[in-house]
Amino acid sequence: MTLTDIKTAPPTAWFGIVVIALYILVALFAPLIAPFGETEIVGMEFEPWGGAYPLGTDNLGRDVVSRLIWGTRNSLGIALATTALAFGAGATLGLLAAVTGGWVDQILSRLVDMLIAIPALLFALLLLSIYGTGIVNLVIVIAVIEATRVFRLARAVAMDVVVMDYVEAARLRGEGRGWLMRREILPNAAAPLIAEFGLRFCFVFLAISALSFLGLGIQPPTADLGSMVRDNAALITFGDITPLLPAAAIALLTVSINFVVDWVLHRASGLKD
Amino acid sequence: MTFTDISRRGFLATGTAALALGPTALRAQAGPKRGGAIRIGHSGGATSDTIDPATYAAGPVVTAMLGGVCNNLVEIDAEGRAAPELAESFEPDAEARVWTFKLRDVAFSNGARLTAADVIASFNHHRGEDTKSGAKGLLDQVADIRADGERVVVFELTAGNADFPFVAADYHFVIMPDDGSGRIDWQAGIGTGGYTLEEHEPGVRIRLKRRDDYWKEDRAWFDEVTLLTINDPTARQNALVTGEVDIINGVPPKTVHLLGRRPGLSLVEVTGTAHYPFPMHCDTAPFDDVNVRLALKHAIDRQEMLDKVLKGHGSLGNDHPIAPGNRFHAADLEQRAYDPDRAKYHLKQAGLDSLDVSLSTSDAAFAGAVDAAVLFQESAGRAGIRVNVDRKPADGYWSNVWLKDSFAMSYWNGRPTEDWMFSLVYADGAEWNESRWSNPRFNELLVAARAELDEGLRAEMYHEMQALCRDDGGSIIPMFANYIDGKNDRIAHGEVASNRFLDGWKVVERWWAV
Amino acid sequence: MTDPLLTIRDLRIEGRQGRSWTPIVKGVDLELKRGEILGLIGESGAGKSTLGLAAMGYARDGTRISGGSIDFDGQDLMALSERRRRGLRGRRIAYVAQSAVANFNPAHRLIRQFSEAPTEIHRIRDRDEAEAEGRALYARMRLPNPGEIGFRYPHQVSGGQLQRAMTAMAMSCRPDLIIFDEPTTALDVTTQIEVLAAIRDAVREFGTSAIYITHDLAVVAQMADRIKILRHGMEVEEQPTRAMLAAPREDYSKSLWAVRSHEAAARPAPAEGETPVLRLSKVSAEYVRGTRVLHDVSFDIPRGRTVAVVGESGSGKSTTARVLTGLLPLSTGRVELDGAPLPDRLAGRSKDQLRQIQMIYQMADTALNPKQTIREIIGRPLRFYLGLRGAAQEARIRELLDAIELDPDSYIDRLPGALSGGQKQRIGIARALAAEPRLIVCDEVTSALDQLVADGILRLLRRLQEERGLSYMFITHDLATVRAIADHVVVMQNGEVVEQGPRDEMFAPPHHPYTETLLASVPQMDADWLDTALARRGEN
Amino acid sequence: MHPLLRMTMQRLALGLLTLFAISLFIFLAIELLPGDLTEEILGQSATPETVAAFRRELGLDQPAHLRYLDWLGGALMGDFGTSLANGREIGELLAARFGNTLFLAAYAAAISVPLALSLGLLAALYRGSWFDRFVNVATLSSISFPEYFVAYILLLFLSVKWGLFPSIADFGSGADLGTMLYRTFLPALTLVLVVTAHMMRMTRAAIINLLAQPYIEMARLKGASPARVILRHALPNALSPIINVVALNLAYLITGVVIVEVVFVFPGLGQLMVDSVAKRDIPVVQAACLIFAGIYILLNLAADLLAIATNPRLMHRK
Repeated sequence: MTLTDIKTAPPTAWFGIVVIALYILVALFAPLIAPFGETEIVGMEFEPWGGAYPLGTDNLGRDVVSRLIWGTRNSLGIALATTALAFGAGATLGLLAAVTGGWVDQILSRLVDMLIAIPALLFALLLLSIYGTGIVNLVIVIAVIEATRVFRLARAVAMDVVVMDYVEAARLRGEGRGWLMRREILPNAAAPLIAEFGLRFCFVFLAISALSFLGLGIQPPTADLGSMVRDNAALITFGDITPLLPAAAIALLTVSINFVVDWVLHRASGLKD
Repeated sequence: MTFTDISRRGFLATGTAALALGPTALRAQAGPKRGGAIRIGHSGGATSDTIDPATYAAGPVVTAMLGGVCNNLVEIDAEGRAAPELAESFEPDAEARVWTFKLRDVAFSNGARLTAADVIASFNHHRGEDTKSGAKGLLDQVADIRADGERVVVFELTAGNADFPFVAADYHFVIMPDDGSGRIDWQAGIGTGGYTLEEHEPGVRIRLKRRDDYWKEDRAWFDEVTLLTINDPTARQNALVTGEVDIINGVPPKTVHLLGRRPGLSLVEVTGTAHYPFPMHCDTAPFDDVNVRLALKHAIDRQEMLDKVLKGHGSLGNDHPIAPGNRFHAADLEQRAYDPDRAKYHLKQAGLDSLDVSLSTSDAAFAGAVDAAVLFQESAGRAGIRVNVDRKPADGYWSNVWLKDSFAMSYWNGRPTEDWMFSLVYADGAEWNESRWSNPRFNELLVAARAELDEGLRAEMYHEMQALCRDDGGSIIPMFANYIDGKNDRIAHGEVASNRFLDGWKVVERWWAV
Repeated sequence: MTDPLLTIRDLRIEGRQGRSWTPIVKGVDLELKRGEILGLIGESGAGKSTLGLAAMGYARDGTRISGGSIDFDGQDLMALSERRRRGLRGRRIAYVAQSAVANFNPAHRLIRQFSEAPTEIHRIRDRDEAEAEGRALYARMRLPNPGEIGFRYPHQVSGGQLQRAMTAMAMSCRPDLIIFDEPTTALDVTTQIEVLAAIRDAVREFGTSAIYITHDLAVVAQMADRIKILRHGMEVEEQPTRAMLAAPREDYSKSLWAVRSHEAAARPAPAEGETPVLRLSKVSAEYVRGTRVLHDVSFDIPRGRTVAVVGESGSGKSTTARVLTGLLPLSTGRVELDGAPLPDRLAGRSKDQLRQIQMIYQMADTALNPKQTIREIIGRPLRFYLGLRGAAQEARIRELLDAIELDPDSYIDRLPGALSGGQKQRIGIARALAAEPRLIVCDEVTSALDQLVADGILRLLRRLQEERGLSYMFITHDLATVRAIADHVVVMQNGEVVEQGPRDEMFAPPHHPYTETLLASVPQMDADWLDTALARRGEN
Repeated sequence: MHPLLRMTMQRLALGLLTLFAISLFIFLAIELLPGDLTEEILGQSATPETVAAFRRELGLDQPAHLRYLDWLGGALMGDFGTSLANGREIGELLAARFGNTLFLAAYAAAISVPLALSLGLLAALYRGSWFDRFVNVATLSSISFPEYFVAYILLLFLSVKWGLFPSIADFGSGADLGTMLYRTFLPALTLVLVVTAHMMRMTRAAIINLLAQPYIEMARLKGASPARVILRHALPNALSPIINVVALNLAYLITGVVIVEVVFVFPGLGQLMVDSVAKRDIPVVQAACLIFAGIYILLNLAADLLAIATNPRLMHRK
């Protein structure tokens, strides 16, 4: 993707890119931007909007703006790490299966079939119950689950590339598996994989927040957008919209990513309508 | 608002108190009447629930079985006293070691008459090698149970216990019929209570139907009661707000102020015995130094914690487990307050400049435990004590963290008597002595007070024990939580018992529809 | 009936590139009388298909008709509403596309697709009527089993038959005008002749006007009354067919004529007893156990010579290439490289053995990794086989680009996407040359290219062969290509070699019957060739 | 039909193998869980003696491999055993829950599948129009919100504020269909919002992907209207990916709705499984997992068979 590509992007994609960039900036510079610390108690609980606390304080008297900023940083970081891990593993194995074929492909594919047949959320629940609910475990467990989906896509995309003559040419040259995967197939499978990365990221984001909802996700006092919604969801019944804010933050990011993904996929499909 | 000066009786707080002058309250005073099919949204139900008394835990099963389908020998009344239920009367001997219970002549829902054999089978269900009962420990003090004719049961204890009737009121000890072989057939769900069990879908719903021939004439008013398991606090609250259910237990503290303000709804709030200890292992450094324990006890801001974690719906704790509602609560014991300087002073006494401790916590301990830990971290920080909040998995918290980590958070629903509470958690060698505290004077007093039948003397003894706990004990007990239930105006009730939620889990029997 | 059926004046069509529009057709005039067939000739990119579609008032997505007028039977197509134009399409103007396989909807039976236009879209016939007509047209198009074939799905019918079924479909509403867009290009020569005959008969029978678009002069010569040559979206010249064949006026037209007759000079046969670069002895192979695709194939590829392997699709040409490159293990027989046996599996071959045999592919598009620059593509074998890096590698890349007649400075950093088809094919050649091989396997390397471009590639290959002493195994189905490059010809059918020998002997009688059919099916630059060829077939 | 039948048999056999692998996997996973059923049920009140007694009663003192083989033997005979926690027949325990889950899934599917397909087709037909954009942005947003959040918002407006629908979905036993539909409307609607977007987008994409196909152009050149092009020419060829995504979403409706069950207090299979994991009730987890996995495998198989049945290339060999 070059700069000129971005220039010709439709407004929705532009919107998405700008929003994502903003989130990344907020995440990177959270310590500088956030007025208060992540768990710092600065005032009374549930202070109203305005004044020193533009969005008020939460149930413990922590500044909501600061919590949102830290929450963005944590959620983004964790989701990103998870997605990256899922991709590292899933894409590598997917490409390997496509390039190698034979029993390697069979074993990997059957294993993935099995794992996919277990509902993701319940699977996560099971694994998190086994290994405990730390952030590291959360990242690994979701990464494993998502990796199975990435594997399928990577394998399918790579299968389309593997039949290309230039891959055969490289094989005939005597190139090793690593070269085939890295240099011949990966660059040509990149567009759908990048798009998938965006989608997977959204799934991971939502999955973590769903697990937080069930009490197995990110544990307090770590600020996290998903658990912030859950913590204060009961307020919604009484017309307090503060819990909407982290949910809106989640939705805004996922919508933006989806816009960009749409555009990437559209470009990759070569459809011009 | 503080609750330190409330009477030991059940305390009806804001919600109902505020509405006491309203029309609903007036109607409520018109007296109970029969009828109505009501629904209760209840927390704590699970698909694994059974109606086996051995595995009872707080949840809809207990509310249904204890308060609806079955009776105990003894019940705890709204005044916090042990009142005869299936027992017509009970008498101790002079040492409070042998207790004789005379039974009423009442019928089970299958028509059989209650006999001593049923009582013995019901208690034996929790005794012996093979029982899996959570109440097994409670009956370790029972050396023998025997019948003295059809309607008399004699409990022979290993040592005197003036509070034994309270033990008999424990929710595990519901009386079910003997199947002829000395065991109870709990699957049948038969009891002497005001309702019959019509349907039990574990973790989903329990349906009870009124028995016309119930032996208590002024109890069990509803025609039909459905207990729905609603574990999500928000869903439970919504169910009450939308009229799906008439009563819920465990209103989430976060929104209790909002819920109470809604027209047509009211809160039923009592200061109970539930408390949140932070036990420190007294045999483990640095907590083996009483000055370190005192430093930590002074480094916690109880009022802030009560305000923020319980939204004020509770009362301050004084580092001992005896609730304001207990009979021998030491109300005149000086309330410990947040004092960073005192904390620093005690640190110095312990020869320390600063202190780093790790506090294990999880919301499995109690709702808001992690928040409480964070608050403690903040307040202790100002006293020069760094508290590292160590979050543990909720799953397996009670088996892997509690009793094992040297500084962890815990939860006790409390017990109706001082002796019970102290014996269970603070006595030397008690299985659940979570702070591994061993104070010879305390243990001496515990045994003496147990068998003492003179109320005045007992009060003195328990007073001293509370002071010992407070100044030497290993647990920080920052607060007692209120039991907060919610109900709509269709439902009325009399005086509410302060042990546990829902009128001591007797809502089904005691409340009525207007 | 003297007024023209179709009159196009100064037609301009543009295609979108990013946000701007670039011209594709730049002011073309065209006139077609009733019953007349106009041949439209040009290389790819000349704008012939775009023009053909415009005659239906249709512009593809991403293109637009920006000027000029299209008058069909007195109606200005540009002025009509889209709805009215739809009413003409399929009913009065029909279209026959290049690939029938791709243009038949795989989800519906043939007869259903035949009758869709007359019954469901234009509602001019009822279903029974339409289907009866379909059977009649199938018979006229000489389809086997005309009563039954309509109930098949497209994938159940062969390519040549589908092409005829599509022509029948175009005629389902008895249109006044049919646009034939390269209808036989994708077919084998032996099939092509039948399709051509069927199309011509049907068009004549109904007196339908037609525009026949193709890049093959010999084909258009059989079909058209007049021929118009297009280049870069503009008309080069237009003449009646015979006049055009006899005397093309413009240089461009003449160059098209010239490549048809290109023939390589004969070279002496290799010395007796010389070890061939490659020898296949009684090679058999199978994809699925038990079903042989190659039977006892034996031939030699001498040093510095070109062996053409010809045959129709399915004859085993490409399979032979897969066996000798090691992609498909042989089941019996042996392959020798320079007299030494070659391990039959790719994994068993040494780097040097791999280097000796290189391959050039038919589809240059898929043969070059679109994400690698020319430098990377050519540089890799240099580094892989010869260990060249840095400046030495760079110098060799530039040398190779010079050798394939591309300017190193302007091409070395490009991606394949920025090259034309011929240029891509040249890069493929450079990549093969970089390995300094003994033998290059060329798999239909010119069949996807326009004739002039293909001719350039053939000449380049020939020059490189002479400069570097290379051997080629040249897989093709096009006998003109064979004539232009081969020293030795191997004819294959159904996985067997049916005949082989020096090129000139192979083109002179007597022939093996199969070779005879192949030769007879190649269209000639003679307006009467189709008639004579059909007549001769009838005799056999 | 014969190759189809053979494929079905092969896939079923493979499915059974997968189920076996899953059962082993789950069993081992739960074996690794800290604590077991007895400790979980007894909770804070567990003592070594009571735990040991409880284990003896349930046979948990047997070695793990024996318990697995025992379970497997029973499962092969169609007997999934009894719940460790409450001693009830698992078959009976699951049947009611599974029935509820299926009902909710069918309810949501009956609304979302036709809705998604028609929206997808319309969006493809009017691609690039304001309608297309609007539907696109709307569906994108609806999949961008966390599921529980959608649920709470619906609950707030449709139940708490306007009182149109009940906030908890439990319909008791013996309710009539109308009551069931009414009481489960909110969870069904939540699910509809969640799955419709996915199916709709896939339908649209599958159709648009085909629009570059030559036979689509051929249809246009025959004079077919845009609607005919989409419905008659693109749709039949896009069925395979559409069926696939519908199957995936149906599987999700059955297996992935724990959160909706929690929010609306719906007694479905997901809640049962979550409870059982927490309580280490291995036989129930096993059985629930196998049902979920079996559903997934069967739906996938059904999707593949349907895709074959609608694809003449695979249905009618040469």
